[in-house]
This record gives sequence, C-alpha cells and structure tokens, in this order.
Amino acid sequence: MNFGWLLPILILVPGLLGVACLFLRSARAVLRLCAIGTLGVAAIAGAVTLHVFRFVPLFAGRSWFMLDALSAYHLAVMMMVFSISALYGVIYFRDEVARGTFTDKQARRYGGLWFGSLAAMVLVLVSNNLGIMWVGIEATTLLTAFLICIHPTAAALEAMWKYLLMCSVGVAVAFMGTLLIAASAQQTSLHGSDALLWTALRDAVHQLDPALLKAGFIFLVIGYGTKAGLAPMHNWLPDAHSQAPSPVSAVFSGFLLNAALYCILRFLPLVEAATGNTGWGRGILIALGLLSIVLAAMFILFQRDIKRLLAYSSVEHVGLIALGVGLGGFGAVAALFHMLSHSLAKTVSFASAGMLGQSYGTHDLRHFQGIVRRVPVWGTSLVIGLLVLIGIAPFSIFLSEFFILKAALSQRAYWTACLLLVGLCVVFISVLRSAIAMAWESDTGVQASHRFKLSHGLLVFIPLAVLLVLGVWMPESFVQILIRASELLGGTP
Amino acid sequence: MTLLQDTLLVALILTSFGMLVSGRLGAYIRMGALQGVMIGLLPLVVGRATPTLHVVFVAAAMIGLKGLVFPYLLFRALRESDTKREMNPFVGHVPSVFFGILALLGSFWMDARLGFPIHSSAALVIPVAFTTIMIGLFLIVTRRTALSQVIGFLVLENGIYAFGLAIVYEVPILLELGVLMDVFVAVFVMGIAIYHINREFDHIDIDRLNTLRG
Amino acid sequence: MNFLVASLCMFFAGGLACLATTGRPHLTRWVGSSVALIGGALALVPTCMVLGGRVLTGLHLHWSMPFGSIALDMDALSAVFSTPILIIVMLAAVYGTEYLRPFEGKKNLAQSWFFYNLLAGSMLLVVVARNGMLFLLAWEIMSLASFFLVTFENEEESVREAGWIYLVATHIGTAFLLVLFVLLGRDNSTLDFSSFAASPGFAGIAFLLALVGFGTKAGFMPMHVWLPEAHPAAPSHVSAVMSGVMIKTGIYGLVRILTFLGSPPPWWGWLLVSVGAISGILGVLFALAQHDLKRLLAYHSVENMGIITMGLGIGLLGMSYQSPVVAFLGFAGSFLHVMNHALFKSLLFLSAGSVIHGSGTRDIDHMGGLLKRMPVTGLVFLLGSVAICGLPPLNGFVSEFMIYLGSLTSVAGNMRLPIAGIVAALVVAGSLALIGGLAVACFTKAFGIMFLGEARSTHAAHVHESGLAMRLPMAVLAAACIIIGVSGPFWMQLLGPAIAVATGVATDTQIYPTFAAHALWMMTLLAVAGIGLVGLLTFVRSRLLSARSVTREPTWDCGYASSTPRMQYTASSFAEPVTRMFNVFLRTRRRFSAPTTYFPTSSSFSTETRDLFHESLFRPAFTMTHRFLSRIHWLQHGRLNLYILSMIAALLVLLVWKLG
Amino acid sequence: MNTFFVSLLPVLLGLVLAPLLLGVIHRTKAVFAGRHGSPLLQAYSDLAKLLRKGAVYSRTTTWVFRAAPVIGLASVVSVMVLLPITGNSAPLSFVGDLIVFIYVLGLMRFFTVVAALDTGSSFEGMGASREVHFSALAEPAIVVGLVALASATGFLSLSGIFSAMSPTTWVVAGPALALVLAALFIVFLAENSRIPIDDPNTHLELTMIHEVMILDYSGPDLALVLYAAALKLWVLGALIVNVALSPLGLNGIRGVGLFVAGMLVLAVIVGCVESMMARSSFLKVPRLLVTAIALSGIAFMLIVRFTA
Repeated sequence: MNFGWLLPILILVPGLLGVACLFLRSARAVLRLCAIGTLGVAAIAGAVTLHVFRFVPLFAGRSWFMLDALSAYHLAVMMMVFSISALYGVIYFRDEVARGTFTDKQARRYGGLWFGSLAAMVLVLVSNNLGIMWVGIEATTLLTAFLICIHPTAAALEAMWKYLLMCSVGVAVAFMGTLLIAASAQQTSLHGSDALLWTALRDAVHQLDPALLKAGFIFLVIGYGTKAGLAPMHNWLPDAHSQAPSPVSAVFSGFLLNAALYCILRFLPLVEAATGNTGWGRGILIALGLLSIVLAAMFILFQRDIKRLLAYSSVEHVGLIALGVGLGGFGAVAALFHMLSHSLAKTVSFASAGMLGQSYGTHDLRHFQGIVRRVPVWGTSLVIGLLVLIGIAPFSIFLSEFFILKAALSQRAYWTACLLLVGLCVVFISVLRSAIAMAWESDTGVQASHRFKLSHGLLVFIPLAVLLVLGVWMPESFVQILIRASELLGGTP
Repeated sequence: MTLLQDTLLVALILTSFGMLVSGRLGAYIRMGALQGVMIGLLPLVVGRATPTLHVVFVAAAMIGLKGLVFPYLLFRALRESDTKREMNPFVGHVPSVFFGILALLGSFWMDARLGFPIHSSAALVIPVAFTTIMIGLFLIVTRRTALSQVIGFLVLENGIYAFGLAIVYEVPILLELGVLMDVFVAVFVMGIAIYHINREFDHIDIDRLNTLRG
Repeated sequence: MNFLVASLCMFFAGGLACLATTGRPHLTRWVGSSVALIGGALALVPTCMVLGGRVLTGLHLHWSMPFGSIALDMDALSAVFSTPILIIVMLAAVYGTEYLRPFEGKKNLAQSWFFYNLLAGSMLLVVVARNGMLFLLAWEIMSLASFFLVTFENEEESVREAGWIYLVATHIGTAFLLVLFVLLGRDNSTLDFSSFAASPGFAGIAFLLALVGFGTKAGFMPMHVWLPEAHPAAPSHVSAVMSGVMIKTGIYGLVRILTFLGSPPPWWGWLLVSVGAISGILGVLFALAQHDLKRLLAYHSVENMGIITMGLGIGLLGMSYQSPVVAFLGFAGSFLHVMNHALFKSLLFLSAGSVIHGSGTRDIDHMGGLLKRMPVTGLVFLLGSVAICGLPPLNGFVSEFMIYLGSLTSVAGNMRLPIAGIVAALVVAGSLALIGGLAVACFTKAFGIMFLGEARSTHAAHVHESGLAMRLPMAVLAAACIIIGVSGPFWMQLLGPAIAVATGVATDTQIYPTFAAHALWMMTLLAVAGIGLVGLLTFVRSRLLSARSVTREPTWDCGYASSTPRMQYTASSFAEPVTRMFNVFLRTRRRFSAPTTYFPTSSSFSTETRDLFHESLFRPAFTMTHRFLSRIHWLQHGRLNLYILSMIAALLVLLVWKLG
Repeated sequence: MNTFFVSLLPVLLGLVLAPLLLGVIHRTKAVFAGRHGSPLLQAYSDLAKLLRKGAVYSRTTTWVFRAAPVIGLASVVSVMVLLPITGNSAPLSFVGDLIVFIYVLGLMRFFTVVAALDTGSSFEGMGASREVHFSALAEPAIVVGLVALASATGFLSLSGIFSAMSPTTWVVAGPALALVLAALFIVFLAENSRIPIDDPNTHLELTMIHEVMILDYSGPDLALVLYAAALKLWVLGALIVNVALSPLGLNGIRGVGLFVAGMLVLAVIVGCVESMMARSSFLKVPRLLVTAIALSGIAFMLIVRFTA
C-alpha cells in the first residue's frame, strides 16, 4: 500500500490549522490549538517516518513529493522540536495572556504564522523538486519574520528587518544556484519539469555539466548557508534568536537552521558525484563549518545575554553538522546524530531561558543568579541544557563530537581536528563559566519563586533524558537509520 | 524579435542605472515598476518563436505584480514615512554610476569567460542579467533607507529571473508561480516591516538600526 | 567477573537509589554509605583474586554503540589500581556519614551521595574498561561526578571558581585523550583495547597526548592548576577520594596506554623523569608556602604524583635500555607508591577533615594545641605525616626506597644504564632527597603548628574529637600504613604480575630482583628492631623517672616571663626561610602594614602564595586570548549593509577559490 | 652467633666512644684558646649526671615531646647497625642501605623538630624552622655524594662501597672522591650543628639551631637527646673517615684501630675549624649547603666520566 498521499496531507493539515487559528476567539484557544494541532501533525509525520524507515521512500504528486530516509529523519527531528515548542508555548504565553501583553489578535497572528511556517518547513522536507524546496525555504523566511516581532519592540523590529533582508538576499542567491543546477541539466535528456527533480538529477548525475553544477552549488551553499546560520553569513542569527519569543527561538534554533542546511545536503551528493567524489563540495562545507565553529566560539566568550549566547551556540553546532557532513563517511552519520541532539538540547535550553527571562525580567546573564534554587525546573534544565550543548559526557553531544573528531582524524585532517578542538574548548570554557555563575549564588536567603510543576518538568527533562540515553546507548535500529540517511549524502559510512 | 529583445534589455539596464543615479525614493519605485514590466515582457521575446499560453499567463501575472501591485505597496509605505529621499548613500550617486559601468563591463567579460550553453538568440540576456544582479546587490549594500533596500532586492530578483530565463528553457508553471508568490509575499512583508519600523523609530534609515551587536 | 559487574551495577543503580531518598537525610546516609560499602566489597572479590595470582577471563559483551563494546577485564594492573580505589571509597563513605551530618537539612545530600557512588563506579569502570568508548565515557562521568562533588558548597564564590577551573582543566585534558584514542583506533571499526596496534608509527605523538591528557588528571605540573583549587573546595571525604585515588586513574591511563605503544625510546623516560622532578619539587615547595591545610595537602598530591612519575620514568628507562631489573624497580616503586599515597593522603585528608569539622577553619595559623583535644586525629595525622615524608618505618618509605633502588641500580653495578640513563637516575635520586627534606619541613610544620603548642585562636581552643564513624576509617588507614611499612617484600612480590603487564613481558617470566627483596627484608628487620628499641628505651626512661620528681612548669622562654600563645611560631614564619630561598618560584605576596607612631594601635602581616603556573602562565594566556578575541567583536557591528557585503564577499571568495 | 656479636662490635664501639669525640673537640678548642679546658670525658659525666636527675616538663607539651628523645636515640642506634668500619662490614648490609641510613636520620630529625614545636616556644620554633631549612638542603648533598660513591665503586650498600675501595680508587677517581669528602664534611658540620653553621656553645638562643630546639629538655630526656646527638656526630663522621681511609685496604682489628684514629683526627679537625672560623650568618648557610650539593654533583659527573 502506498502512503504517498499522506505527504501533501502533511502540508495541507498545518496550512488549514493555520487558517483555523485566524478564526479562534481567545489567545488561550489559539495556543491550545497550536499544541494539539502540532501534536496531531507530529502523529501523522511519525507514521509516515516510520513507514519510510521500515520500508521504502514515499513518493507523491508525480514524484514532486518524496520522503526518503534523509528527509524522514529530518522530519522526525522537526516534529520533536515543534511539539516541544508548541507545548512550551502554552506555558510560556500563559503569563503574558494573563497580563494582557499577548492579545487575542497577536495570538491569532501567532497561530497562523506558527502553522504556516510548520507547513512551509514540511514542504521543504517533502519536496523532491528542488525549485519547490526553494519556495518552501523562502516561505519559511517570510512567515517566521513576523513571529520574531509578535511583540513589535524596537529591537525586535530591527532584528526582524535584518533577518528578513539577509535571508531574502541569501535565498535569492540560492535561487540563482538552483537555476544554475537546472541549467546544468540542459544538455541531458531531462527536460521540463524533470530538470529539477532531485531523484532525476541523481540518476543522471554523470551527464550534468560539472562547471555549472559547481557554480550552482557555491551559490546554494552561500544562499542556504545564510539561512542556516553558517559563518560568515550568520550575522542575523543572534539578533533574531535573541529577540524572538522563546518558543519561536526554540524553533528557529532547533529546526529552521537545519531545514536550510538540509537543502544544502540535498545538493551535496549531486555535486560530489559529478566531480568524481574528490571532496570538492565537502571541502566547502568543512571550511564553512570550521569557520562557524571558531567564529561562534569567539563570540560566545563575550555574551551577556543568554539568548544570544544560545544563538551563537547554534552557529557553532550548525558548523559542527556542516563539518561532519563535509568530512563524510562516519562523520555524516555523526553529523545527523548531532543534529538530533542539538535540536533537542537547544529547544530545551531556549525554553528554559525564556521562562527564566520571564521570571527575572531580563535575559542578562549577570542577573541570573542561583537559578537552580530559585526556579528549580527551568533553572536546572537550562544548566543541564548548557552542559549538554558544550559536550559533557554522558550526553549524546559528547558522542557525536567524538565521532566527528574521529572522522576528521581518520581522514588525516589534523588541522581540521585541531581547530575543531580549540573551538570546542573555547566554547566549553566560556559557556561553563556562565553556567556556573548562573546556577548557584552566594547565600542570599531569597526563596524559590517557582514551585515544581510535574508537567513543566516532564516537558524539559524527557528530551534531556533521551539525550542521556542516547549518550550511553544508541539502539541498533537508530544507528541503522542514521546510516541509511547518511548514505543518501554520498560516500560510504 | 532580436530588435525588440535588445530594446527591452537596454531599457532594463537603463532603469537600473536610473536607480543608481536617482536620489528620490519615489523615482526608485517608479523605475522599479518600469523594470518589472520589462522583466515581465522578457519571456515573451526571449528564445521562443511563439509564446505559449502559460508563458503569456506568467508574463501577465508578473507585469501585474511588479508593475502595479509592488509600486502600490511601496508607495503606501513611502507615504507613511517622512523620508522621501535617499540622502547620504554610503557610496555617492556619481561613484555609483561608475560602479554600474564597471559592473556592465565585468558582466560582458564574465559572460565571455564562462560561456554558458545557451541559445544564441538570448546571448545578450546573460550579461544584462549579471549587471542587474550586481546593481541590485550594490543598491542593497550601499543605500541607507529600508525602502531602497527593498528596491535593490527587487532588482536582484529581476536579474536572477532574467538569468534563469536565459539558461533554463522551460520552467514548470507551478514553480514560476510559487517563485512569484514568494516575491510578492516578500515585498508585502517588507512593506509592513517598513511601516512598523517607521512608526517605531520615526525613520527608515537602516544605518541607525544598529543597537543589536556583539 | 560477575562480582565486578554486580559491583558496577551496585554503584550506578545504588547511586540512583540515593537520589530517590531525597528529603530523608537519615535514609540517605544509610543508603549512600551502604551502597558504597557493598559495591566496594563486591569488587574487592575479583581484585583480591587477581592480586592473589588468579587470571580472570575478561568480559566482552555487545554494546549498541559505534566503536563501543562492553569489554571489561581485571588484570593485575587493573587490580593494583582498583584496590586503593575500593578501599578508600569504602572508608571515605563510612567517614562521610558523620562528616556530612551537619549539612543534613541544609543541603541536598541525596545528590551528594549519588555523585559519590557515581564517582566510585566510574573510577572502577575506568580501570577495568577495555574499550576506548567505554573508557572515555567512564572517564567523563568520573570528571562530571567529581565536579558536582567539588561544588557541594556552591554558595561559596571560591568553590564555584574552583569547580570551573577543575572542569575546564579536566575537559581540556579529555580533549587530548579523545585525540589519543581516535589515533590509536584510527583505522579500526572498534576501539577495543585489544585491537590497538602494538606499536603504531605515531607512538611518540600518542605518548605526548597521553602525557598531557592523563597528566592533567594526575596533576603533573604545569597541568596541575585545578588541583590546589578543587581539593580544598570539596568536602573532606571527597577530597580524600579525589586526591587519594581519583588522580591515580591518570597514572593508570598513562601506564595502560604505554602498553600499546611498544618499546619506549629513552626520551620518554627522560620526559617522565623531568616532569616528575618538576612536579615533585615545585609541588612540595608550594605546599610549604601554604597555610590553608587542604591546599597544602593538595600540593602534596602534586608532589607525590611527581614521585610516582619519576618511578615510571625510571621504569621506562629500564625498558628502553633493556634492563629488566631497573624497569621492575621503577614500576614497582611507582605502583606501590600509588597504593601508599592513596592510603596516607586519604588518611591526611580525612584527619584534616576531622580538624576542620572540629575547629571550623582551614587556616593552619589559627590552630595549635589540637593534640590534647583530638588525640586520635592527632596520632593518625602524625602517622600520615611520617608516611608522606617517606620516613621509615612507614609505607611511604618502602615505595620511595624502591624508586631509589631503581635509580641506584641504573647508576652503579653490573646493571648500570648508558650515560643518559645514569644522569636521569641521578636527577631522580637528588630530587627525591630534596623532596624528602622539604616534605619533612612541610609536615613538621603542619603537624607541629596544628596539633602542638598552644591554641592560636578560639577556633582551636574549642575543638572536639570526631565521632567513631570518622575515627574508625582513619585508624584503619593508619594501621595499613604501618603494615605496609613493615611488610615491603610481600608487596613487591604482589606487584610482579602488574609490572609484567606494564612492561609487556609474560607473567611467568617476570623476574624478581632478589637483592631488592633481601633489602626489603632487612629493612623490615631493622624496623622491627628499631620499634623494639623504642620500646626498650621507653621502658628504661620510665623506670629512671619513676622514683624522681617530675614537675610541670610553663615553657622556658629564656627569662621572658609573660609569653602568650600569639608569640608562638606560626606556619608561615616556620616555613619562611625556605620559601624565601625559593621565592623565585613561589612569588609569595606579603602584605604588611607596619606599626606607626609611638603608640602603635594596629599592624598586620599576611602572606599569600598563588600558584606560579596559574598566575604566570594560564591567567596571562587567558587574558591575552580574551583581549585578542575582544578585537574580533566588531564583526558583529550591527550594520546590515556590511553583513550583506560579507555574504557577497564569501560568495566571491568561494567562487574564486573553487572555480578560479 | 658468635660472629654476629663480633660484627656488632662497630656498633658497640660507636656507643662507647661517641661522647669522647665531643671531649676531643672541646679540648682542641681549649688548646686554641689557650685555656685548660674541660676533661676529655666530660660528656660522659654530664650524661651520667643527667640520667640521675628528675625532670621538668612544660605544661604545653604532650606525649610527642617525651617520645621524641626515645625515637631519636632508637633511630640513630638503628643507623649504626648499617655503618661499616674501615675494612669491616657492618652488622647489617643490603643493597640501598645508604638510603635507609639517611632516611632513618630523617626520622630522628622529624621528631626532634616536632618536639621543639610541642613546647609552643617561639625560640624553639625558630630553631625548628632553621633545622628543617638546612637539612632539606643537606639531604640531597649527602644522597648525591653517596650515589656518586656507589657509582664509583659499583656497589650499592655502604659496606660494599667501602670494602670495594682500594688505593686505585683514589687514583682513578681521586678528585671526585675529594669533592665528595668536602661535601660530606659540610653536611657533617650542618647536621651536627657545628660552626660555621651553628654554634653549640653560645648562650644566645637566637643564634642557635639544635641547642635551642632542646631548650625545654631536662634530666634523662636531655641525656637521651645529648647522647643521640653524640652518636649522630659519630655516624656521620664515620662516613667521612670511611671514605678517606677505606682505600688504604686495612681490615680486621687494624682497620678498627685506623678507624678510631681517624675519628679522633676528625674531631681535632672539627675543633680546629670551630676555633678558626666564625659562625656564618644564617642567610649564608644555604649557600654553603648548595655548594655541597654542587660538589657532590660534580663528583658524580666526574665519576661517570671516568668509569663510563
């Protein structure tokens, strides 16, 4: 039985839910719909994903839609991020609704955009047509732009404008790249609508014009790389992440970046195959990945704003993923594993940071004192989240970083390994310093302001527990999924 | 056909240069509209003997959007704002024109060097597209007001579109419409953003939007 | 093996059980300590079997983890290191039940016991793991658990700082280990130790990586900076475990890695000797300059790790120059010192904890006369001091003696080494002598100022002896120090198989230098005779005094009538001549406000000796990096135009680079 | 069994003759000063008198104070078992006994110092502080010196080293042996608190090391302390005499005779040194001791060069 028809459904359902949000009366209802709707979509996505993992890729709509292991894996990660963030949104906005700073009108807009961007990201993942994929990415940019300034403060507007313009220009550059890729297929038997089908390109990869393909890939890397937050095109990222409401920041860092990176990953096997697997395209990813890690490390050192710190950490981790993919082989497996770990940890961290921000009235690290005692659930989860993000064992990021390092050294890429380690150490040192400064405080006698709520605890600690388990035990089937997904990136793991 | 095509392309470049030299935001928008119309017309005259129905449809949609809807949106944003002129671009108007000339020369050189596999009938489109892309980027980088950046973005988009026209023979209509839709939403969103920025800051000078740093 | 697995499960699962008792301190105390005791006892079974000569078959289970497998094995080398780990863990747990009692209700002790058992389990796992992934994971858990134990009193600013320094140092060390293990298993699909190449082409690099990586944990200078910060910050029973055994895992790792690297070139031995000598001498010098008791003990750990490393260096030199006797003696001394240091350093930390528990201060200068009020603590501290100074007849001397023998054998006689080896051996002998002399200076200071004389402050005047749960572990440790001190030959025999593992010879062909055994027997004889002589003399003396007048008067102060306790020598003044001589390293800061005017009201004097490497190497390096990086900051300048320009620039660079 | 008691002879010799050295030193100094001086056996009668007296203890002191003299004396007697006498092996001899020799003396010092601190007197603290300072530097000097001797002879025990010495040793490694002798002599003066390191006869507590540490002892305890000090003078002096005279190759009773003569000469030399030199400033003492380390080190290098 072919479940391919579920793919368009997967796009349509959130789209319709988004429209539905516009007609809801109260903010609370919108938030609840966001949570329930997202979970519903996640359920469908889960079913589809499982199907792909267990059987074969799904196709639909004259092969314009496709879900293979790589995109299914991304879809699974994305739905986790969205589910956590949506549930968290209910908690996060509760206070604001009560205070009236989150009006019904804003909520409707929020709900609509939330599902809109969900739909757009699903579109990115399930489209086999590279042009449609581009459309999806551009759509996410435009839809999420307003999510940044749900509260139109000066800083939020500034961040949104930067995000909007940089990503638009970036995505325009990516469009140019897509066109070049299409042009490279001109001399082949592919014609018309087939010229941009990923599967078709993959099958005809040796007939493609390598020069155009290479040029196209560069444009794509820069274009989508802007959206993915790779240095030196990352400048919008700390601004946008720090100004957006936390559920949105969580989605931004947790998956928006990966969606853009996913687009680059789609093109990588094409360009690699066309250039005879000489590592031409991988070299670009390695270079940008390393640059991102090092640059992010330098900036993390000085961050006084928790959300900016987390944003730079995202730059670093996207760089790590790019580096892992660039290294290929087992590095790609590690990169995909890293993506999952990072998305979960970052979502939890942003969620906790947001609640702490509400509780302390600021995002300035220097005012966060004794968070573990004063705000037990969110404080603890933020500290653990930060520790996870800097690669403390036995959490999974330690493993994935180790695997990436192994990939680098197995390929005798000693300088890469060296830079990687230096970057990671700098991040470790600076984030740990902040984390310790936040976690505890000298005895001031201030009492805990938040009571422990089981639902809150479950929301943040389940993902962290998953990361812990994955850090000491990677189920065989999970490894197989990672390997299957990474096989689509070319090379043999 | 070639004559018509050449005329269009020359006009395209001229509008780009017009934006380089002009200092008034109103003129920007008008020239952007003009360029939009020409881009819309371009598919009708490039490469193919007889335009198919779908080409005509897309052309019509494009002319409608770029020639009418965008200018309307942008003029509305302009009316709301107090800023009417691009006062102090980072690169002055005269040097800008020099850049334009350089871009033109560079484009022809690059075209000759790269040698894209395209129909000879569209030979001129590539350098013109390059020039347009470069001028678009140049506008974004060197102009101060948010509005001129939007215009710059449109010019960039136009250039890329022209480029695509030359090197990809046939694009599925759904894709073209999707792209068009995106551009539309982009301009729409940017217009709203400019409106909000203007209301919040009393200016649309993006150089002064630099509180977020470090 | 089943016992081993059961013990590991006990530590990890029992640790979780501790967490479950949150809120019931009484229960926590019982559960936490009994988990440690049962876990330790379980693992002692295979350990003792191996030490007794049995060969256990290793365990190799599938582990769903790339490159990983659950490969456990207890060979002689592991047993030598796991023995002190288990013993100290058990004793410190007993001690902890009482030590932590004042914190009940104020702190989350369940968490503390959880991390304690986690630390115990991970240390055990580190020494029995036979797979790189498992090893690294255990290694990291060990670091993390000890980090949380160190930051137990996290309401103190200094403790937080110490925790940060500790975790950063240990993590940077781990970074080297990651590279090391990846290199060792670079071309394999598994990181099982058995698959590591016997002598890879990059052995030199691997050795250096191991030296830095494991040396950070072991506290070699200059990677020791975390040690004097972290150990004072931790609760005393944790300090005992960390200083006594956790840092030994660094030595274990180094030795284990050496077994993969084939025959060592001489420069390895030389490097170890140099590192050891520097750590030893500077360690004891810095200890001498401290007046914080636990900081002093922490620096002594650096010193003793230096001694152990010198032993290893001698052993390696013996291997390089094909002199099995020298190798045997070097390794034997080193391994025995690992055990001995575990015993007496834990003993000292525990008794220091008892003092701090009783007096509420860590400053030696505020103590005095404690022996009268804490007789047991005082006695065991004295025994620990004698042991750590390496004086006969206690255990510290036995191991140092073996290292001496190693260096003597390489210098003279028919087993002498080539000239480079001889010079290294002389460095070892000279350094050991200097360290011994300075250690005596340091511990006469510590014991004398703390326990003897008159109380220098009210802290010291109102101390009380600790309870049985604290005294018992200390007494056991002190007894162990004496027993090892007079049973040297037995221990040498016991270490044979472990040395065989380390030097890569078959166990049954391991040679035992008979002259060393003879020497140790003679020493035992001498010790027993000496103790007998002490008994005899004591008897004689008491007989002489029995019938005569024995009076008690104030201390003779050369005619000055009204001396006060504040006029006594302090720790700082006691050590001043030595520290002044070595001020070039120590850079002691003196703050002195001299009395002014004819009727001076107040004056003060204080000294502080910060760590040389911390102050002159790491801090400036961090500051410079910080300064350099702050220049990078302008990149995020907030100007959108330039952001887009940099994007275009990146595009152009890539185009030129990749297509040009 | 009989041979065992014969071999214990050197120990008995030391136990009996040690206080005599003090008398010889005093007499030499008296001769230099033109005084008549105390009898040669004065030290014996002092000890006998002290043993017959009662004791006064400071209220501050603990059992450590009372244990120290006993442990000190026991240590130094144990050490004597290891000590060969020219041409005659020690009762107990094993590889590495030279290290045991030094470390057992270290134990004695540990307790002397701790006992000094037990009184809580600032004077005794001062003496203790100086003692550990100087001995920390003396220890490497003597270890390196003895290791040099071991290297020169190829034997690793004191008895072995000295019995292996022959006139050729002086020929082969003469300069080195002279350097070792010089180093050992400096250590000998320092460890036994003689001029120029310390002045045992001064009445100014501020300028003393060993004597100030034992200020609070009285009666039998003081006797034990003084006797132990005399024995220490004997054992360290014996090292020097052995190095100097072993190469002559005499053994048996002739060796013993030579040895005793050598010890007496050494005492005279010490007396001469004490008469001709002033006590040097405490700040300069470390230089002297570091010089001793350097001498030993140079000797070692020379020996390694010669024998390599």
